Amino acid sequence: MNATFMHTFIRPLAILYPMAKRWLHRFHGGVFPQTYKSLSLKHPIKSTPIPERLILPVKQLSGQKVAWHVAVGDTVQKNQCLVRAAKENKKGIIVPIHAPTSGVIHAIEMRPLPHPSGLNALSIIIKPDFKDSALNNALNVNGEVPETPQQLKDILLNAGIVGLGGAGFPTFAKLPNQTGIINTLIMNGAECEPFITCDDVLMQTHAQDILKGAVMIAQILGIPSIICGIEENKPAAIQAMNAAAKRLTKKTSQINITIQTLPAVYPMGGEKQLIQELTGIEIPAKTHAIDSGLLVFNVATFAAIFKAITLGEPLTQRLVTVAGLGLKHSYNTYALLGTPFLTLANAGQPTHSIQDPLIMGGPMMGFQVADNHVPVIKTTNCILVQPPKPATEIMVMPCIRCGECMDACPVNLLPQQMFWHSQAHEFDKVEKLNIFDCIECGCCSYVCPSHIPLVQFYRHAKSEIKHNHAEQQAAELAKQRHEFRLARIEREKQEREARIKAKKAAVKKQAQKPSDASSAKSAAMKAAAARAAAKRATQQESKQEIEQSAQADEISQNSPPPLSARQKAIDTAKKQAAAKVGSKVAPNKDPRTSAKQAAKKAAAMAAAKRRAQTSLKNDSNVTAPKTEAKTDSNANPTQTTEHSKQTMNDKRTQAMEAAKKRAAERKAQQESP
Amino acid sequence: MEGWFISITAAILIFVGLAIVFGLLLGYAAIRFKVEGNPMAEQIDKVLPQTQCGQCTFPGCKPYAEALAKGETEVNLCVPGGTDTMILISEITGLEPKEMENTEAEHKPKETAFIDEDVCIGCVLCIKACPVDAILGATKLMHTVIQSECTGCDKCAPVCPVDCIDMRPPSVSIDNWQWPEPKTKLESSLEITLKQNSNLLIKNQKGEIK
Amino acid sequence: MSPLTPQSSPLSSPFAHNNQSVRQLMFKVQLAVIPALLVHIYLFGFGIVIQWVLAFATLLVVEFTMLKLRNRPVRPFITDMSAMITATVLVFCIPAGAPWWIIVSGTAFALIFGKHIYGGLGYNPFNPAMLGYAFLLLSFPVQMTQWTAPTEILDYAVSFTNSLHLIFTGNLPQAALGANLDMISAATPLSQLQIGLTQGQGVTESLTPIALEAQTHYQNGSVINGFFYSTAQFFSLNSWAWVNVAFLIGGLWLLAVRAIRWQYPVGFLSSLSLISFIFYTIDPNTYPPVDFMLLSGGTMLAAFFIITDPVTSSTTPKGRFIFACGIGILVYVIRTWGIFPDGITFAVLLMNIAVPLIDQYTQPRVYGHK
Amino acid sequence: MQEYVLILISTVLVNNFVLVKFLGLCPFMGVSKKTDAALGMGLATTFVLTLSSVLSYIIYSYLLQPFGLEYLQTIAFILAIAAVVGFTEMAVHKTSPTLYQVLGIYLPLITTNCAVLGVALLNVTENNNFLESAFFGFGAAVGFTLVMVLFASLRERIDASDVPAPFKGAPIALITAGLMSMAFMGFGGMVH
Repeated sequence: MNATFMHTFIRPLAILYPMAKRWLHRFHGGVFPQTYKSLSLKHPIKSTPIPERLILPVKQLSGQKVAWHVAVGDTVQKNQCLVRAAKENKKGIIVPIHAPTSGVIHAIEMRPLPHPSGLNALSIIIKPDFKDSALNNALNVNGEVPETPQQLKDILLNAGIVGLGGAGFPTFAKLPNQTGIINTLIMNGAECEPFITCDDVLMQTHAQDILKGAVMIAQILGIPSIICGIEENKPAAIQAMNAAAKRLTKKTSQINITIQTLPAVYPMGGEKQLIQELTGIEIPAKTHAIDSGLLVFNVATFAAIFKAITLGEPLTQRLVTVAGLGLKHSYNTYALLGTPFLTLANAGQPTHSIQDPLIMGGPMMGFQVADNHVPVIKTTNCILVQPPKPATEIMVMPCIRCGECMDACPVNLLPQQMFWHSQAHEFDKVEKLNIFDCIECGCCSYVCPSHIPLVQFYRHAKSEIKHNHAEQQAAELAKQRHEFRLARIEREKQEREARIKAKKAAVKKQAQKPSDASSAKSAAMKAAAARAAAKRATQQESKQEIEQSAQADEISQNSPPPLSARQKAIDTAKKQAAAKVGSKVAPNKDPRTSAKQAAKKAAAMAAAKRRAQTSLKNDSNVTAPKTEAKTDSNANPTQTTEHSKQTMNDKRTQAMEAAKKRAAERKAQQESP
Repeated sequence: MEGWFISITAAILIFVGLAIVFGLLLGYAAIRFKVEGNPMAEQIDKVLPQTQCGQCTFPGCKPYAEALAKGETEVNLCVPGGTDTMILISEITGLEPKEMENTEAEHKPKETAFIDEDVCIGCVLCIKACPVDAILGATKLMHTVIQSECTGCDKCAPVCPVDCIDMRPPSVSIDNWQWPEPKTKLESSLEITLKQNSNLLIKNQKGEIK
Repeated sequence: MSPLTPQSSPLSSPFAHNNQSVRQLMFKVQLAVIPALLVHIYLFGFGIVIQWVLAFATLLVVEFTMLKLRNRPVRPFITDMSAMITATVLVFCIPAGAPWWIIVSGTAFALIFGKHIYGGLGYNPFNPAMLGYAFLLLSFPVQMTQWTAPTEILDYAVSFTNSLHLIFTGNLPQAALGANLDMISAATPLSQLQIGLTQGQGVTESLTPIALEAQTHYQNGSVINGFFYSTAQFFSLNSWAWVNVAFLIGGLWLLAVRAIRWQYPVGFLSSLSLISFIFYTIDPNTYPPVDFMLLSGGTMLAAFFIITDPVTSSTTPKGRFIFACGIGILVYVIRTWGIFPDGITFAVLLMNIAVPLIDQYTQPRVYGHK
Repeated sequence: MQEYVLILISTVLVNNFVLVKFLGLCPFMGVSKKTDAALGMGLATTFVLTLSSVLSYIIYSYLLQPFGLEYLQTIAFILAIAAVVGFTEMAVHKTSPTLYQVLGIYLPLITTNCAVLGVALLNVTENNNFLESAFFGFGAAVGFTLVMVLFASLRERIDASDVPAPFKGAPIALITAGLMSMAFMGFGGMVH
């Protein structure tokens, strides 16, 4: 149906039936909260002084290392790189951090993060010198547009650019490696959260920069069309962007730039919702926009990209909206990263002294910070200052299944059912209702007549489901490891039995050949008699020699039970840790294990054969290596006993003695040939 | 006299006949639908927490599952699994659910073993005790626990001669932080009411009144 | 609860709300009943007001006691007005002149067994008002069919005091009308039809008295009567149909303010129309016409006020439609072949049973899923 | 043809064995905690009921009646039912071990499900012929399955409700069953 017809028809209808506005956009649901955007729009961009201290949290993911470029006490200049991901990280999704102003590294310590948990993170504290002396072209760019995607990605990584819309995913990691994969570049100018105007202001003032940044990316990645979606409640921004687009199109005719006006509805700024609105494409579940040939960035990200490519400036400041009903003077400002929230909030003439937690982000998706001194980070688009809560709060009523939340959900979930099962802790059912498609936009809670904190229920359910899955996997792993261990113990038992059997057989044999035994005994007992052994060795066939060398190998490789057990445990542990979950660790009937077992058995047989030629005492020593006394009494233990003793010794002194003795024996053996 | 006799004979014959027919049918079914192994043990093993802690007095989770499948033991012996596991077991086996004897162990957060590496003398006793081979180390060398593979069974701590192993809950970081379950205003107002009658009522986790 | 859950809980987003509440929603539903109430008073006398006051008093006592027993906060749950709707619907279902203990026991049963025993608001699987009505219908069938005749048929308006007397003593005062209960009671169109059909009459024949009522009355007197008369002539509406029309008006307003969803009335009325149209076309002498089906008994009350109860109906869009269609078909089946003249109660209860299953199999397609 | 349809409607809805005749309440309460289990139980019962209904008809009219042994019908029917249940149990154990686990003790208890014996005996009293017996048994079983599944899904919902402590579990289930039975009275008088 004709869009303009729809508009002319539905607009008047919306006066009678407000929810008719939902028919104006393509995605399901949505809500229309009061926006309060004029609060901060009526003032120009305010300049705020450099704060006393800047706090720069270093994002550390488990298992990722960072390389420090500075230490406490160092003097730094603006734009200087402070810390970046260490080279050895395979998944380098940590972007570098640059100094937002010149000064001294005051400390590197734990500070609270702007995160709902209020947890601490390692942070660099800079004491500014208020000179703000900057490194020019800190990124070493030549001002030219890079030619390959890889070059572009390098610049973006070095500039520390992340998505400035909210999620904060590193921009370079989002880009494809080849040209021609993306067919549409989408600029997200839909700022649907109430109160926030930073993107609006940026588009009004820097439309040219934003579009140039977009055109650069389009040129490098070979993207034929750029669409910019802006909501209809930002007429000034639409005008500025249209003007800039007209100017640019003259220069770059091969790229098609469209500025599209969108209906004002929350959450239009959600990536998937914006894509659906602009292109009609639904991103299939568990895939990303890039898999559908789309690339989406916030307008502020484009401006930052433009600065990085042309001026070599890293991301050290951003436009932040400081607004709220608790302020007399809401404003937008270029805030240095690391500026404490409270400093910015106090600059807006609060109506009351700020006691309640400030909110980072808008009222729909923001979160309360645990400490009002947390710093501005790259994803801080808004600091919301709300007046103190009234004493009487509305009580949470039970869910009456009215379905308002379902009608408001932009991804068409069943929030009421998800809540029902979350509340009853039936998390498997919650998962079946596709809870992981929930974007936590807050529409459901916004419309809930029972005032249920639905989003928090989903967040809890999500983490609980993840936790349960992890536990299941851990249990599975533990089961496999336990079974493997049991199999190993069983195998060792069998091996021991086999060895004992072999030995018994050997003893019998020796009993039948006493002369041989005595000669072997003498050979083993006396160093001098080694010559006799050598003589016998020469007499023996070459085959025997090979066998003996194999035996030596076996000894060095396959040490007796306890040590081998531990080594194997270590091996498997390492392997399993590497293979991690999912990869099926073969249980006891592993071909590798059985091969080893076979090898061991063969080796044991070989050992038995060999032992048949060595002394009886020596044999008995091998069978009962635990008895220290015997080891001591043994005049000439071979290397086999040496190993077994080593493993079985627990007491230091005994080990020392044994070592001494072994040294002596080795000497003797070396002498013998 | 005669009719009476015939009717008795007929009845006996008919029932013998029926019995033979049904007996043959069931006999055939027993051969045709013979089931190998005991799938129940497998199923029970799946719901057990696999800590291999041996608190059930069996050497591991699997032996306990097998014993349960044979109906040789009680359903309430799995301490780490707690009441939830007990209920699952009773549902699988069809045995009557029983109260857990050791209730204080329930809802105890999962802990993992830590070895104080300064104290460790390298005796390998804990390595031998570990049911899942999660401890690394060699004789007279310091040992360490592979955290991701420790089940928290607490078998290593008692055997340590120098008491260098203790069980610690996992540390909270941004990566594993969880949103808490919201406390609705209804529940909090309930709590106030309940506090007033606290000598009469006990409130459990979900806000039900016992 | 996992060990990673911190002790102090942060408040989650969103920090904004559209200021709607359960109470407002219920209040809107309550308001929408007023047209029907006024029409009912005008056409059937003040009996319904007395019944309503009785029901209200009962609900206050029952709600207070149950909430205290269940140890739940009393004020927010008594003022949420959900019990009021239950009571109001029940009042419209029972005869206006029924003895006082009918409405009292019905309301008490509805609230105790229909609602509080399942955990109160939001948890009850059965529509409480319909449970209460079914309980009354099965326990006191005689009293429940003593319908007051419309004022116009009687040519005599039962006064307020007479109604009071009737409700509390079960009879009219000696002074009025020779105190014959039968004189003021009459069969509703649906029971009229049922009686007629069982006596071997055709549909038109059975409904003649009702049609006459619509045609011949409202002649005398005031402007309102004139209005009723002219429209009644045009649409051939009887008194019972008038009440239904009033419910329809209130219901349309509810739809406009989004207090109820369109799937319920549309699904219910369309399925009921369709099935009655089919059977009427097959045999017009045995099966009543569509407009009769839609404007008799509690059809409009059900379409906009009973089946729209969100707690006990299906909650998915498709599910709501299926739920409503199911009720429409069951209503027709029970009205036509069952022993109860109006099948709405049982149709609603039967579909209530099926709600969890309907919900399970009518999940909408989630964004990004095929 | 019409009479078979009527038998089906009558046994499934109007004279539902569980909610109107109150037969087979043991599995109705016992296996209705989970919808899957209820469906499995319903299907197993459907199989047993249909088969035993036919089998008991055959035994009655070809073995007992000709020899005037009608007085032995109960014993003979129980014998037939037990055999069919035994057979079903083995078949389910082999073909669907999970269902076998889920049904647990209730599978052999189909033997003592009074609905099964009830159908066999009612066939005799109502003088049903072979096909009528089959339809009667099948309809009864479908009605049983239907209310089992509906009841189980309701119970799953009630389990997550804030039911007052004294009514948790079996009491509220029994009340719900009673109310369901009330709702089924709406079908009253349709088919005799």
